Amino acid sequence: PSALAAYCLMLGDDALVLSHRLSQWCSNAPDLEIDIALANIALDLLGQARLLLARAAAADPSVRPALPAGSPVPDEDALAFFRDGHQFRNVRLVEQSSGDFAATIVRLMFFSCWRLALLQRLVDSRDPVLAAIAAKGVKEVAYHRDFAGRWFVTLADGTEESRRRIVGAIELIRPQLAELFTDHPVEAAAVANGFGIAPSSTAAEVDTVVDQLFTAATLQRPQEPISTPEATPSGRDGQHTEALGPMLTEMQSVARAHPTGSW
Amino acid sequence: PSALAAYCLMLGDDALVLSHRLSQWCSNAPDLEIDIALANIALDLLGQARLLLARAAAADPSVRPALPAGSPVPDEDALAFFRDGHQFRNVRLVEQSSGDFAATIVRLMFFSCWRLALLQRLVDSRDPVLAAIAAKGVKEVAYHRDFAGRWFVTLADGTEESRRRIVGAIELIRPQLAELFTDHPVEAAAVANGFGIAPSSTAAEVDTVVDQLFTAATLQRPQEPISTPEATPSGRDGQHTEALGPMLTEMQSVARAHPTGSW
Amino acid sequence: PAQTEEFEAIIARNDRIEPRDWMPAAYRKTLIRQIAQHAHSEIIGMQPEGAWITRAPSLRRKAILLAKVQDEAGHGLYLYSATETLGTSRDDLTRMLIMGRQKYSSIFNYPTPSYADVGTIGWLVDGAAICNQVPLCRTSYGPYGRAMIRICKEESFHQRQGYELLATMMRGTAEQQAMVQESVNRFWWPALMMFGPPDGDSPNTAQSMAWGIKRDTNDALRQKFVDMSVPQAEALGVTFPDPDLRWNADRDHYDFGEPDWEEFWSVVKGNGPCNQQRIEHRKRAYDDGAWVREAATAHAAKVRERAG
Amino acid sequence: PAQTEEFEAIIARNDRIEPRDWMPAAYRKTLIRQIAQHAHSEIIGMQPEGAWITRAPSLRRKAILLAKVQDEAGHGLYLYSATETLGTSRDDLTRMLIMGRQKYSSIFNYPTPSYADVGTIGWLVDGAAICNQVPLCRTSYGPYGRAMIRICKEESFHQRQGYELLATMMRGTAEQQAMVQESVNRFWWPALMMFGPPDGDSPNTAQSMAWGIKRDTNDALRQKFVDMSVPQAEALGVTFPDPDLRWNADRDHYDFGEPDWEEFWSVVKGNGPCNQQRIEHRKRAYDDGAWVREAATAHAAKVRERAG
Repeated sequence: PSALAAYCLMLGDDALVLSHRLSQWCSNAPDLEIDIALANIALDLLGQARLLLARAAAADPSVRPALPAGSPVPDEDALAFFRDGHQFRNVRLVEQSSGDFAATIVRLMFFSCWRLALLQRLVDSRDPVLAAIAAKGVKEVAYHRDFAGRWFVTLADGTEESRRRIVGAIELIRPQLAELFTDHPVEAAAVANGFGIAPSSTAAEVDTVVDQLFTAATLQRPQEPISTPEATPSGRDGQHTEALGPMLTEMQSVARAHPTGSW
Repeated sequence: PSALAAYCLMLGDDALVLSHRLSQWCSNAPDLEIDIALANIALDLLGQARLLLARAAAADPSVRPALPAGSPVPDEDALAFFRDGHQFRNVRLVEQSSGDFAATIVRLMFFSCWRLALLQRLVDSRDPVLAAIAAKGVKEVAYHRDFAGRWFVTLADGTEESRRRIVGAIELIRPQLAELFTDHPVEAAAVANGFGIAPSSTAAEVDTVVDQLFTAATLQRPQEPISTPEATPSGRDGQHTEALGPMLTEMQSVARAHPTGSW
Repeated sequence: PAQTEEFEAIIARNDRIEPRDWMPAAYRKTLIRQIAQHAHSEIIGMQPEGAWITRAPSLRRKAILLAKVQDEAGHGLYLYSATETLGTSRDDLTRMLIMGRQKYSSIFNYPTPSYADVGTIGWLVDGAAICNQVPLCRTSYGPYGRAMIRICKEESFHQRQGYELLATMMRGTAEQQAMVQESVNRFWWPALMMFGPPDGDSPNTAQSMAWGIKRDTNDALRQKFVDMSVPQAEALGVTFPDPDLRWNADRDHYDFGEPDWEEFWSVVKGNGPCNQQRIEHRKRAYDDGAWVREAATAHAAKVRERAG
Repeated sequence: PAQTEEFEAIIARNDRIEPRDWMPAAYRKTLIRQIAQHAHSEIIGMQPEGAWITRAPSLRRKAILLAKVQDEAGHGLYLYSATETLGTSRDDLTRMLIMGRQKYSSIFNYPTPSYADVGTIGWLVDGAAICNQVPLCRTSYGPYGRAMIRICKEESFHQRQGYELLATMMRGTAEQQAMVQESVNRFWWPALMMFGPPDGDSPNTAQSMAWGIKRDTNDALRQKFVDMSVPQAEALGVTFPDPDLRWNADRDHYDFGEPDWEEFWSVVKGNGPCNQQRIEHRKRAYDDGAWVREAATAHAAKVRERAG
């Protein structure tokens, strides 16, 4: 596929998969306000995913999976519901089950700090569609980061149990962070062509923001893996953890049972 | 379908679905001995399901779902993996998520008491295949009942928490029991033709056995729903709870992704 | 006394009772029961549709569904707030719900085994709810009436979205059309039961109407719903599973069969297909979230303390 | 002293040390570490394959897989029993595992994203395990050696089943064939790493061999595994992702490339793709089951008490 399409799939899949994980909180959150907030964030990310997947298909129609003749399935749905796991390009961080609320917050905090830094740079993309998607996304993700940051501090400061859970969640997520800041050849091509961002270029800024949040939470930041290079192939290459397959099976089940259906 | 095929699907689906639920304990049980025992029970029920589904397809090939030409899928797998939820004929009791170990034990206890009573009568079926399947199953299910009964008493007697959980599990399962003892037209036809059993005819015996177990566990038996008639259509009619769909989506995902695959 | 006269005067001139006004204890109790039941219904009602969020067959439908279920959480929030003006707390009411001591609409004890159910719930269940709720916008208790105005607006949006999903599916494959009909078959009678038992078996109606808490009888609302729904079904191309359903030119209304009231009472008493499951789900979410709520409370206290 | 001489004499004549025999503290400690690590590997090893039980694509494969994972639980059980003869308890060792203070085979930190992985684990991972374990049937500690005899018998059964699954898939659709090759590509190098670091980087080997706990060096076993696997791959119709793999007639062995030892140490240190997930899973099962184990203990105590 073209570098632009491949790059849009990466950013789109990140949003789609995390949106799915967050949407699983719906009717399960600790209180109604959190339930509503997490649904909001899931909706924002879903909106970003839809725009990015549509942009990918427009940039290179060959990324659209084959469907039966006469299928009315739009591009965004063909990409979301008819690709297999190894065709997804999201970072592995987003595909894990949400875990408890502490794990959800810690992941959302790291993800939002990182994505905000990316989108802030992406508003200057040479691709006007990407630039517009980024401009819209910046406002949304800034809210996500604030929400996650506020709860990060609240849980770290709250009770012994909530602090223990936050510390455990940080420990669990640690090895999944390096991937966020490792430049993939597609991202390198996107930089070369002026429409994309090297994630490594956001590392210093993200580091600073995360440091501030850890300080506000009076938490010791664990030995930093953000700059550690990834040895093995990553989610960007279609290599995923065991969590993605079952998630996609569920997500795609109705769409795949009716490949010529209208919804 | 013929009454014999329909009847075999009922008994086969009960075993298949409960086997699936029990198999989800694998690597998750409270200790290794329980892990091994639950896998054993799941394997026994899976074996019963395979024989019963094969018998259904042999009795009436029209129950076999259509598959692409040249598909090497055997009858038992066509029935297990290529029927939709509304074509499954299991009682709704077996399709719920297992819940905690107490809920698993309480369900297995009721199910085994009931199925043992059915199979003991079914050894005299006019259908020699059903009679043979029943004869093999009686020994297996007698062990399942003993296992469940032993843990039922252990948990009721153990700690305050285990007793509380057992009581909660009994309360949760109560409304799902009536279906077990309600005769379905297919079962009535099976009785009329001499190859099947009316589940209502097992109620008294099951009642007695369950009473003994409650006495051994020094538990008050809740007001008995066993004889309550079911008003609404049942799992035997293909009307299922929300639990079956996601379970089948998962179970059937690989088989359906490769309808002409060989395994 | 003067208070009672004042109260009855407000009711008589169809004006609103406000939280600071005096009100009879029975009025307050009835209101709390009714609003709490309504709030619980919104919250429990998130489950049957919410189960499909992760399986919605298009991204557009996923967004619509997620936003809708989120709206239900919002409705629950307004309504719990309305009960708080009557001197209760959300936490107390939630505990009453999960201990089975307060009810919610029985419709949510029916399962949603197919995606068409998302549409049917929007069309018929939200439709029936709107018939029940529009009159409540004029209810005598101010905070309740105002919450209902906002809720009804969103509900009719949901109803149109549900109808539109079904209409789209009816233009789709034969399988999709069959899914819609099957779903409508399952939900039609339970939807009719949403208006409550026949007027003769509804002892509280008279008092509630006198207090302006309720504005129409169960049977009148049920008739209105049937009259509204039949032409919509014809436009969709689906039928209702009622052989007695036909136009009666003399009455200028549709005649229709009697719902199975035995089933109704059985579901109300807790023996519906999903009663246990719904309460368990809520209880689990409440219990699992306890540590978060405690942490938030502890953090707020520490912040206040540090602020001196 | 006499004890040491006696011990060394038993070792020298390749006889078994039994639980009642005197043994050096370091021998005991090394054995506990090695057997516990092996037991943990069996238990953790239930996860990557166990995840596919609910998705096995045929009922026959479901039965085979469930029975296999159950066997792994059984192996864990024998091995924990063997460590108990050395004065430990299963519960202590499990706690060491979930606190990350004892290791298990790194191979189980790789994910199993496709059903072909079930076959590949049987063929290559169980195959490598057998190469490692067959010599252990002659290990100097009796209970360990006897457990290994039983385990090796079952493992070779599993290996044949895994190979047979892959062979069946290779006779299937083009998609299935691609799944097999993709899976083999992912598992080949990690399987080679199962024999441990090169002999030069394996400081404990010499002492373990002297004590008869270990019988062959890492590199010797690795060579044996490669020599065994290449013809099997040819028969299957798959290739291994190693450009340096070729027959060397002079050595009468296959030459092969160097595994990525940096990745090996990184995974050992906890940074593999699934380390956290595997330990979390085990910890959750252990924690969630605590009330059951407590109930069983309490019940047994009450029974004893009632018996007087």
